[in-house]
Amino acid sequence: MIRYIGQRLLMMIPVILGISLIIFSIMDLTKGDPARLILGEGATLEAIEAKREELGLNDHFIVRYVKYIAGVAVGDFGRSYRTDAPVSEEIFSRFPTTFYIAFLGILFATLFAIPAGVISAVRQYSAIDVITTVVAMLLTSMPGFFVGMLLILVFALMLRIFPATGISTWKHFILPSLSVASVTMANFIRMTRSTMLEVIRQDYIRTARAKGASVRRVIFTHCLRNSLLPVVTVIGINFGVQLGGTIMIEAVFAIPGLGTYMINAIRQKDIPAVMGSVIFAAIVAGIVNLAVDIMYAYIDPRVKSHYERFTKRGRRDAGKA
Amino acid sequence: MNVNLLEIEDLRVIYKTDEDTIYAVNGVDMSVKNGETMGLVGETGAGKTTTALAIMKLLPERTGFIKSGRITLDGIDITRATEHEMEAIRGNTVSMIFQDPMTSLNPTITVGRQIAEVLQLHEKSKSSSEMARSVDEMMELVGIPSHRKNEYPHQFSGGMKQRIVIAIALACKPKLLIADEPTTALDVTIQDQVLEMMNDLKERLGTSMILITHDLGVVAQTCDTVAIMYAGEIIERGRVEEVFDTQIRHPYTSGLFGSIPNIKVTARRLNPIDGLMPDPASPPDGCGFYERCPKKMEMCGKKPPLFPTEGNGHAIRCWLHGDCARRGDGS
Amino acid sequence: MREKPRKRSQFQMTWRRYKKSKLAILGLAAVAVLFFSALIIPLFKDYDTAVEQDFSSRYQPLSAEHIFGTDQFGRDIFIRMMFGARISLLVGIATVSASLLSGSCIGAVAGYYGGRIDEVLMRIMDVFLAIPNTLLAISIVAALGQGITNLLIALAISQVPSFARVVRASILTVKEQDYIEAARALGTPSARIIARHILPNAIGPIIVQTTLNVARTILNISSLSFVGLGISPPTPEWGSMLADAKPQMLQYPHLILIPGAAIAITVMAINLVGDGLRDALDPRLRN
Amino acid sequence: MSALLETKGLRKYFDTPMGTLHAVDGVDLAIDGGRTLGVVGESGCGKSTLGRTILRLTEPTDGQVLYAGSDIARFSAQRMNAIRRDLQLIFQDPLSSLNPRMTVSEIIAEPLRVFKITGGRDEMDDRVAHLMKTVGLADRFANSYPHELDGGRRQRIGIARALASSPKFIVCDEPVSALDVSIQAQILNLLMDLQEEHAISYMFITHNLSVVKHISQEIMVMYLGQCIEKASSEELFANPLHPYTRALLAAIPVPSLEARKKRKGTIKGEVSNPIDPKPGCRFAPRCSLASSECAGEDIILRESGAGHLVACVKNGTSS
Repeated sequence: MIRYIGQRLLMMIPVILGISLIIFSIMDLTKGDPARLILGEGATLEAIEAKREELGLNDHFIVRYVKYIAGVAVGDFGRSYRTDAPVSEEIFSRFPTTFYIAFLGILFATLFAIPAGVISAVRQYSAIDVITTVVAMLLTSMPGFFVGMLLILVFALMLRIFPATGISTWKHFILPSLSVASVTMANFIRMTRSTMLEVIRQDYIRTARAKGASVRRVIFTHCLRNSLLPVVTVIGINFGVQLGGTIMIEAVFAIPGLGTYMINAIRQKDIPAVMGSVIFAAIVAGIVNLAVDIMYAYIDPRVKSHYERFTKRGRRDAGKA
Repeated sequence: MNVNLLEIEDLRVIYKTDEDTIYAVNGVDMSVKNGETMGLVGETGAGKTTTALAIMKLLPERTGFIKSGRITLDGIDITRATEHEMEAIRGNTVSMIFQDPMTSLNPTITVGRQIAEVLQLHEKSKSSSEMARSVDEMMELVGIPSHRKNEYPHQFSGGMKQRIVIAIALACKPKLLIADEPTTALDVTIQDQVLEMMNDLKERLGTSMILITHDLGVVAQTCDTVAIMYAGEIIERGRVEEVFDTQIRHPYTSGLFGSIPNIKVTARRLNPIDGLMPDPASPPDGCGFYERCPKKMEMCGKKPPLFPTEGNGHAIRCWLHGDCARRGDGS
Repeated sequence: MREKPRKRSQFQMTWRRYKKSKLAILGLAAVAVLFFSALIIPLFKDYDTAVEQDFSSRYQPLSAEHIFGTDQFGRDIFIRMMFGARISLLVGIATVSASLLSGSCIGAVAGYYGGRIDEVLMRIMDVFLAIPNTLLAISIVAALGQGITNLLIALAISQVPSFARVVRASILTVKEQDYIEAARALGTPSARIIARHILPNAIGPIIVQTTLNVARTILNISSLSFVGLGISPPTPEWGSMLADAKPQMLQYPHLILIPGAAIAITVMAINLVGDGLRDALDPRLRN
Repeated sequence: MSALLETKGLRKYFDTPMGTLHAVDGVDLAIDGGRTLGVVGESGCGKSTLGRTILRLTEPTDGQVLYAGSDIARFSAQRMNAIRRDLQLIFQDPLSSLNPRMTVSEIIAEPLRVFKITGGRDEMDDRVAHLMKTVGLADRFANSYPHELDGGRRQRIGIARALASSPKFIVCDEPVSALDVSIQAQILNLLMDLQEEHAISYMFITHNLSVVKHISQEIMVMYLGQCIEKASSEELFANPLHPYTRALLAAIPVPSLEARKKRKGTIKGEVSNPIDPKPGCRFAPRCSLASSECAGEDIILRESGAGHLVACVKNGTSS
């Protein structure tokens, strides 16, 4: 298992390299001179030229990229053009905010979606099933920021239960998390419902019924575990994505999280900040996905033995080389 | 007189779908005595599995319904039993084995726990160590070393999986075992091993069995009595000796025998039955086999032939034979 | 005597199955109405009325003259909604067509030839997929600058990988089928196998994915416009209308409810069509 | 007399994560014109791979496939496609082998189009109608789709398609095992009639020994990628020599009561897989006669009586 984790982590390196190359090239194409942005409109040409030299902006694209990657390899993500603070510090200071919102959002979504999906599958075509399906359909059709605005309108402006913006108390996290939940929930509900329906049709469920197990027992001991496997993956992937910054929702609630950081950096051509946050988001998403896969192995023994074979093949190949 | 463990009278089962109604079982009468093995033979869509699911009361909810008839198992009328009562009966008085061993076991639970589950459900008084001992015993009984109980289904071959399914079915020593094509998905040599083991266990535990199959060879090798199903009806039944060693058969049964390539007999051409089974959504008025029957008479298309509902002798549901022919003449 | 039934085309069969679902028909009707009205609106109202500001008639409530009232600049919301629909549908469909085209080429090559080509192409797609979709689109817009064309390019590029994946997966599924082997056993040339056997069977999931992606793109357009990186004011776009209306939403909730509902209804209608197609395109379902 | 189709030392290996799978491992066979060779074995013995390798639907790892004297295993793809007109295939699962988006007549017409056999539209229609009649498909199904028909009719479509190019050799891969008994017999009779009329050679792959006896003149028994016994049909059933063949025969449930009481000792264990097999007899682990002679070196097929080949060192030591 440890060998498998190691291999998976190693496999992330080329992906990260690829991502950084793509984003680096895109940022390079972006109009505007970072040196001028840093020094402001009034700066002299000499001063700008000196700054460019200092930032290494006059080097060839490849030289700059390689320098950057060399820095990342030793944990140096550079300094923000805007604030001159180390990018890694800025990211780490903003990450907890984003993490709380993403975690609470996914948690709310899961807590609601799994029971709803299970009930609507078990009671297929019932009123509950129809209502759940309609709610799921409605939620997938609404942009997250619009849900956020509706929540602000109702709970912050009209009812005044929760604050509309900021992050000072726990109350501030409720509405943003609910917005994250609404974006992801529909997907979870649909997934739970469809895998559950599929599992209910399986032969081993009939075998369990033939043993004399009650419907309730069959659902809890046989169906649930098997049907939640794909749902776990979907939840994991969504969590990974949300951890990278919930841009729109942070914008609605004016939350200084990773998403806001990223979008401001892009707007101001703050290349180190953009690069740092994108790479960070990719690493976080990769680690979450890996964690989900490992969890999967503990839920499904077939997957576990697949991983064991996977590493065995790795060893065989290593032996040949 | 021998007591009948299972008695089915005039069982009718329908499936209701959005478009139409499927008449799957149309008046089945049969009985199984204690310790006896009955072969239930027929082709796809004949209603064998539906009959079995009706006995288990496991017809698909919302679509499958027992329309009429009685199923008496060990003195209890199953058709009137509540779901709660059925839970106590299933796995305990009657168990069922399904066709495909590859999908009959839960992939995420160890085989030992899957065997233990049925014991937990029905033998609640047993202590956990007794339970564990019973699981070991069952595994050894079906020929799997008990140290493999902590393994998962995917670690076993098809034949081994079917052995585990059999262990689950027999764990509570049921009075009746329904085996739905238990060996169809297996290779011949494995089929042979599994059938022999089932026969052996059945005798040791004194279980009665309904063996559903399409293979007359399997019936000849394992069953005491046989019932042949066609289009939701039993068209012939009797002891295997009566059905196999005779020339007096239902035309469909003759057709079935003619269709099997027999390794003991050298014949160049087979004598199959032409045509197909009638559409179960609109069953014919007369005999279900009328369209395909080489010996059909005018009356066969109008009136369904009768069938003795009592007695266990060789019976044929055809206007050409026995009771039926006589009563047909009389009316 | 020849009384064999006439051949029913694939389209007829699909339509027969499609129309069984009431929701799918409802979705199709809604999409049709939206399309039609977005198409004909310029015949009745000048585009200028959607953008010209008139401070004498700000924040007017719903009335016969202004069905949905007017906004903070005195513009008729209904007219802006309709022109907004034009933009969303146009950009949505153009984006998806562009990414479908390039994505299918990549996916088809990878799926049909397999081996090393497949490996390389899919690794590249994986890298793109590892970047969050909106983030990729935002950075491309930032690089290219704002504007409808650039937005279109950005959204199209960010969708290429998902199309490549779907196309590749459905080709691989079909390629494994026995009837492809049967065609090969007949000595059918590759081009014919692709055209006659693989494409007609692989197209179902691709059509469904295309439909659902149009819906997703419309969401993305409004999201990007909302944070000011998509289509910028005064061009009537649903997302930027929401952003404009945000400060006054307590006093004038209809300013956010109407564009929000427009997005939700459009996206939902397209999703319903997609779901309907998913069920109707499966040839193994009878009738 | 030279055979219509012959293989010499045919091998097909697959790389798997566990090692190299010897799916077909050195098979020699010969089929004369208008005759049937039955290939029998249990799942995983490589019989289907053998059929596919002969037709070059998977490329052979090693060995020759001689058709009418020339080695088609060395043919270019283009030449191979041209010769496919003579070499056809019937599948086990009739539904999955028929393109669900094509009608019955389109499916049957496909080979006619590919090989450009017929000229105009009318000629094609006539030919399709004739083929449908030959395999016993009513005219009214011409515009139906495969999923609308039952299993027997679907298999008839598959047969008509294989027949369309007037082939000389057809690989029948378990063509009746997915069908009900009465339908099975209809299809077997059809295949035999077609052979008589058109002098086609069959390679009939099946796990069902009773079916194979019925249709083939010669039978080859496979175990884990190798041919372990080959003889004429009568000879094999009358005088099986390999312990595995005997076990197979003994395991068939016979639909008569005479065989009932005398249960023969069945073979123990289950088929493993031929991944990186060790030299020696592959059946030895399950064989009651196995001894040290059976391991160490490969057992070759040896003639034991006229035309009866068997790969067993114990051959003749017990009966």
